[in-house]
Amino acid sequence: METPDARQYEALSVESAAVVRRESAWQRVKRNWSVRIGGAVLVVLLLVALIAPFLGTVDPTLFDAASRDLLPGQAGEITTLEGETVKHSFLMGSDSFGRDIYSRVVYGTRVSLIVGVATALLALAFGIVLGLSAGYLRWLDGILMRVMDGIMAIPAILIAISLVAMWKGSLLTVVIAIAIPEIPRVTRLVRSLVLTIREEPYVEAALSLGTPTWKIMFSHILPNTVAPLVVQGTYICAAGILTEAILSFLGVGLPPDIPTWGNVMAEGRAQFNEYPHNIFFPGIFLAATVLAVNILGDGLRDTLDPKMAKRV
Amino acid sequence: MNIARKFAVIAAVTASAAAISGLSFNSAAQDDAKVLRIVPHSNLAILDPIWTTAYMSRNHGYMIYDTPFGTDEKNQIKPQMVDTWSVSPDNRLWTFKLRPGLEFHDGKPVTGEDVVASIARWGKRDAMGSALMTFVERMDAPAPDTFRIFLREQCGFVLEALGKPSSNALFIMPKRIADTDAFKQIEEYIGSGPYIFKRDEFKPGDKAVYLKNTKYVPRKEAPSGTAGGKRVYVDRVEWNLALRDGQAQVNALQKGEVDIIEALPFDHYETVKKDPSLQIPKYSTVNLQYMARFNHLHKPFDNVKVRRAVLAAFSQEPFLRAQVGVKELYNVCPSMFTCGTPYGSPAGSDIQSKSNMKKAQELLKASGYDGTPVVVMKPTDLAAIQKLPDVAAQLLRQAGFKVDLQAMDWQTLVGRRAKKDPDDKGGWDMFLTAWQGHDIWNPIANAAMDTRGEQSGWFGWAKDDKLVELRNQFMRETDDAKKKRLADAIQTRAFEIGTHVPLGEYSQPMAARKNISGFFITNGNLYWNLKKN
Amino acid sequence: MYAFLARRLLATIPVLAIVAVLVFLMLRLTPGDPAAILAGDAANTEQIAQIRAGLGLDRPVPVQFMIWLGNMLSGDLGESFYYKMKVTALIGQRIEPTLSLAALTIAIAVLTAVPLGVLAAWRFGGWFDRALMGFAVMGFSVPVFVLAYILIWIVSLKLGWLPVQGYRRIADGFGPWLQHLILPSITLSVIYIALIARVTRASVLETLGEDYIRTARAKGLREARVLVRHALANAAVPIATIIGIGIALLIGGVVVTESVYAIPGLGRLTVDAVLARDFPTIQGVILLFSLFYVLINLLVDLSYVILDPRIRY
Amino acid sequence: MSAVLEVRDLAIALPAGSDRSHAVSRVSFTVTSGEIVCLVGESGSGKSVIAQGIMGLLPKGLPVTAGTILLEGENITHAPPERLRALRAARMSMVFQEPMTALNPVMTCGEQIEEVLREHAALGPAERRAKILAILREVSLPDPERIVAAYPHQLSGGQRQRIMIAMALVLEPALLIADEPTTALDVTTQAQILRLIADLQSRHGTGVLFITHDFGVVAEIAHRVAVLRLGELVELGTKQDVLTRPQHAYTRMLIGSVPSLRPRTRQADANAPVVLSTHGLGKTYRDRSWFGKRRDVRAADDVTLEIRRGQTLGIVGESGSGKSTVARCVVRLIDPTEGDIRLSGQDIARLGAAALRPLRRKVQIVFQDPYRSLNPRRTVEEAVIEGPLNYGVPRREALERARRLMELVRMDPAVLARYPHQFSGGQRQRICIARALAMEPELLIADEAVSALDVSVQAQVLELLEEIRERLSLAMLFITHDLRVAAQICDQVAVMSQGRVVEYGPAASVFGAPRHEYTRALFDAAPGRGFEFAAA
Repeated sequence: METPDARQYEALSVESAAVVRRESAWQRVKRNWSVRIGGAVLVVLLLVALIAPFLGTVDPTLFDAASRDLLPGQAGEITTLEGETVKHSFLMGSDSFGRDIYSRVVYGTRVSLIVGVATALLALAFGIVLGLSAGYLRWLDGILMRVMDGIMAIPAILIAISLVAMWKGSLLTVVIAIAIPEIPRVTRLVRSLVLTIREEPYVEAALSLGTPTWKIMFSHILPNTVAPLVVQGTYICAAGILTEAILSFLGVGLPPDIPTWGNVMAEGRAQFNEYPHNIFFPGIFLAATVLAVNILGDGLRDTLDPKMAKRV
Repeated sequence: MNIARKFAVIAAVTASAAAISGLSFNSAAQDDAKVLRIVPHSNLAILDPIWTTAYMSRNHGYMIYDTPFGTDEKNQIKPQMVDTWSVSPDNRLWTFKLRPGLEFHDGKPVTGEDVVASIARWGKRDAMGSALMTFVERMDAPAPDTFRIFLREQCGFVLEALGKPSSNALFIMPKRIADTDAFKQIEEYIGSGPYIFKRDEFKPGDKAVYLKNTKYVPRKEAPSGTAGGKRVYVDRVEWNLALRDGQAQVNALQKGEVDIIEALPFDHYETVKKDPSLQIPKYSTVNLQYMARFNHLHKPFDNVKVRRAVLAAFSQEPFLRAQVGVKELYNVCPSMFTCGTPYGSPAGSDIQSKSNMKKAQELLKASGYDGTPVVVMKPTDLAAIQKLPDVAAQLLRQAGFKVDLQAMDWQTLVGRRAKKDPDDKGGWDMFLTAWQGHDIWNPIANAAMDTRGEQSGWFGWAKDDKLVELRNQFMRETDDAKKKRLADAIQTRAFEIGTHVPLGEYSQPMAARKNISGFFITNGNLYWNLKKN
Repeated sequence: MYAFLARRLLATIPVLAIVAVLVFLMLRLTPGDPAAILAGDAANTEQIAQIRAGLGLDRPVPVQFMIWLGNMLSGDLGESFYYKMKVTALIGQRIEPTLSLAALTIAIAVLTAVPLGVLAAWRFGGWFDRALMGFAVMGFSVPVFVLAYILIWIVSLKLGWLPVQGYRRIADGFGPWLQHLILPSITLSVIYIALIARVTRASVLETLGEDYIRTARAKGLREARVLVRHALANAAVPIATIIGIGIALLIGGVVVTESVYAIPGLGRLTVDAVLARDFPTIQGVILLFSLFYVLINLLVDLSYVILDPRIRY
Repeated sequence: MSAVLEVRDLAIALPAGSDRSHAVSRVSFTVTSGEIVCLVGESGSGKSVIAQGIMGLLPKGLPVTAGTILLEGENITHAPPERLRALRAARMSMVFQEPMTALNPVMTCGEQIEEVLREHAALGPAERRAKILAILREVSLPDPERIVAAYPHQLSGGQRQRIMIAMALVLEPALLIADEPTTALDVTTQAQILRLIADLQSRHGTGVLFITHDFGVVAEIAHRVAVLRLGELVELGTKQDVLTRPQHAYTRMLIGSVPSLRPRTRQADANAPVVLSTHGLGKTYRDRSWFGKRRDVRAADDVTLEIRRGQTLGIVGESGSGKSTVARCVVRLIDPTEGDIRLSGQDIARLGAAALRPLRRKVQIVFQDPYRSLNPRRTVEEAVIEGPLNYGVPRREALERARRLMELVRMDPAVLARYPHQFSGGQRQRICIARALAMEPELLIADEAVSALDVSVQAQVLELLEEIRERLSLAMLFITHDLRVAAQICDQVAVMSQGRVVEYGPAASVFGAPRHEYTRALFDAAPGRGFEFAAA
């Protein structure tokens, strides 16, 4: 009886492994429609933010009482800082100061994007450090997580309101105030990831290979937390943009002369019935941005970290 | 289940269904015609109108307290609780007799002793009151219906002080309450005024309720300002303290959920005017004044030349147009005192009224201004003055200043303006505010003209001995013509040294449902004489 | 079980203590002077100093903390600087509107979101699923105040169905209460419908892939029963968790909603207190919210025992 | 004997983009009543897809594209969902592999059986209850009253599978499909369940389609055997024919890969130096909580073993016997609570992390799950050279070593640049072995290292391990639950049960003449023990 060549079948089982073979994460991300749409909208917004001065805008803080409450598309005039009065077409109308809402909305893109991204980065940076520490240094875990529980127990918006109200409202304070309540959430996520990943056989293998703890943390554990963290980051970013708007709306956000969507809406709300465009245009931009970030996040989640769906 | 109960259940279900669908909208409101629902201009927090100058507390005071004198719509002092009075020939002894029938809400009669105690407490808190107290030797109550004031020397503003219409008005409280330390808040709210405070229904930040004081005996005269008869035609007044969003206020008024909006946001003036179910009653002849105040302690506004450059830059029109917007609601007024009141005059105002941006730029160049940024504080939560700082910042920038516009809520601003520290330690250089006409209409009341440096009663701490001297003369003067001349001199000096910048006058519109009648000139927010049909 | 309960209740103490310290420090180490605010417009510096002393604010921060802590342990949250009222009394006045709003919101959200989420999972990838998920992302993205204005404008002003603002106590009748609350609750519930529907969908989707669903189908059960008794019942724990988180997050939404609809609840109280630097009130409200959060978490944990027999404490 | 199930030319498509167009194609077979047909195949052969196709439970992406399925003569290939639903449980039932996950964890067992009755039979509550108790008794569950109220997690794996079987058979269907029903069970439980299925089947005359990958099980239970390979039926015949006279090369290869239960005889050098010895090794897990009762779990107790150079010690036992705990203690992934572990004479049981580091090199481990043993974010190269780099080997040298090792484990060194997800399970296991060998260890621990692999791949990996042990004179600690595997690779065998070593000795004597009762039970339970497979 001839001896079947086992090796020939090993080749076969390699092929059948191809059924479950996964494309690289990046390929999957690139093919995902949510990522494509969300990403495209964000790229457009980023461009708008970058080239804001060249989009037919004027200085968003300039106002002219003669051009109060113009409807979208109306022409009016605006006085520059040098004292010159120039003709200007108010694409999205003007507010009750006589400021150009179009310019404010376009420039507001900058602030919103900065707030969103900075908040996410700040929360992630602190969350990663704290989460890694809690996950790896068991003696620190108890006390650190209790403090995190404490922060989580305080409603996020109240922390933000209190901090912004008490410090001087500036970009930095707003970002910090929005980021602080997010830190415990990131910390918990990182910690739980660390606790899961450190039980993975490949981490145990690294341990038996004599890999030092810090190296295990940075080359085995941290890279495997990236996907969920990127996803989490997008959600924080979206939440940050919204929270900034809410803070501005409540009057404890960035100084009102800084054009942010929240500020434009907060000022416009007093005349919502008569001049809904004051809220409408920044509202559209805000919703579109948050939507894009959320969609991007969902796409990333579906491709990078499908198990995360339940965590939201 | 018996038939009756079944019926009750069906009725209840139907009723609640109807209620939800919005058909029986006001079914819950009890006796709507007898309840006046008012949205005040701000939140009522402090119930002691002597302890604070807050206008909300003053308005609350007028609801439940009475005053010895009132100021009528022509700014004349008229007796209110006082029936008759006399002055000794040397002008040093004033004797007052109370009118009969005055009674506190706890049923006790109002006596001279109550008045004396109330004056004493008020004299420790109120600016004008404490000015009066520097003249007072002693007070007493020789009879239950009489009180007397003995002066060290003659004083020109005894009645003006006792009948002062605005904060802190002299509200008369029972002696036991008036004996409270002037720096502690009172804890019982018993007055002799036209309304009784319903304390158990008071919910700070939600609502305050006042019931008609059926035992109140109004004066015979027609109501005028804080003087005249305080007749009440409703059973109950409710202040809605929760409704603070301007749009929501107007929505509620249009839907009839409230009857009066005390301070209608300018943005909604046209809407309300156009709405046939609403009215904008005239209630004031005296306008409010906007004002920019310097901090005289620190750079750059410790330099008079810099301050005068600002005076030149701040023409009033841009402020008024941006903040008020509605032409019929504002007017340029070159006086530091309220235009249309006795001391209103353009004396010395050329630096501001006849100036322009070019002049301002030149003045600033000549002043030696070194580019120190000007910290302008901007409140974000007071619609009535919110836009002024932005205008100020833009004008200052155009004049050549560096400006640091810092936004904060009004409460923070109030806290911060009390700080004498320099900018880098949390201080400030300029804030903008609004005054009711009566609070600034003469040199004594006008706190911005107190130039005793760090002893001044008001933030900004202007220092000028010459002005202090002029003001002292004014206090002692009793002759009206001389007083007028002194007032002109004081204003001229104030413009010279740039104590502050008056930014024009406006009238704060009030909005009401058409079915409310009986509005009169109050120069404030007084809620008697109103009928609801 | 009781041991667990006792342990969890004990574990809330350090959390609340940390909240207390954090809040206290946050308030005392930031600028803003309650005394100056209280003193009013015309007060001078000396008067402000006097008020400050009267409030005990001139003492060192640790001393202030110990006093406050001592009072708090005896159930006294202190007296509001601003309103001159016991903070407990103040909270007592404001708690009903907030609880009503929160309860109605959660009720609307859960009753809408869970069925929607189950249906979306069942029709995974279909038009209903896409529509619901689209709505869910939108729900996350529209600021609650914008939604509020739009709803007021349409429902109250144009259609005239509901009042535009205000709150009626439930003691004044169920009808008016509901009438005033329904619009704010719908406004606020949108984001929670989005949140809960997403999680329900994801959890049910996951359970639908489980072996026991295959078993249930192999048993020839009706689809409805498979969905409810097998898929949803097993997805209940994450749904309960997210409802718990939702209730905790609700507080933030309540602040804004109460502002727009002029509802005199705890959210408004907090904003007002923050603006007035009314330290005792802020501390009291935040502690209350934290306690609430901790208790909700505890309730959620306890609900696991009912929802999943495998969980025993 | 009528055909209960007839499958003709069945083809089920795979979604576009898969590596082949059909999950199964041209599959035909029948199951007659009273007959057990075994469907055998390796992973990916399509055997479960056929089962789902018959039940009408195929996911949307896998449609039946050709052929017919007849259940008791009725064509159900494209029957409407309502009809299929009515047939399920009533005429055809299915039992699944994983009894833990196949039962709804939040419903009591009674409810889950009752559901079937409610759905398909018009019975009153009392009748339903009587029927439930009867079927529970029939599947030999003790104390049915208690079981009815119990949740699945409160039962053992075997009991759960009995519940599944009870649920499937309560309505006496004509066809029972059993999809790997014993794979997740311990060998002794497996034997009981197999016996139960055979019993019930013969008692009720049910036709059974039994799906498995395990030829031992086939030998134990089948009447007829169908062999699947990549979706195609390569061989169909009686048990005797297929197992002893396989016709197709693939079948021959598969059967040849089944390790024999007879231990391989190899002369072990009794004087080879001892690489590792444990003495009185114990590990107690302590469940501490503030108020709860303190519970101690003794995972390993008084384990005394030794491994000599060039020899393989096998630890055999069922799940929970403590065999992995011993392995992990030896690698010091966990800290033993008592006893000592001597590595080349030095006790490492209590060494601190720093002192342990130089010694870690000497002991390397290969884990069970090839999919989780490699960091998905690092290339094969990084994985293999990580250890040497940690011990100061220059990168170039480490790379060189990695290339040599790839050849040693019979893989192309070019794959070093790739990521783990590009490899099959068997290949990954080879990479893991290379990674361990890169450390030039003295002791290699294989913790169920071949359990997750298909039998053909398993044979190759075993062969590889054997070769490496020989070539490098490695000492090897081989943890397995599979007696056949142990018989093939071990010189010494330790049988563990409940944390203790119950029998320990040379493989030949343990397998030849087991002394301990437990060992004997274990051997008795080994499926197909009495069956002589065609030799490879």
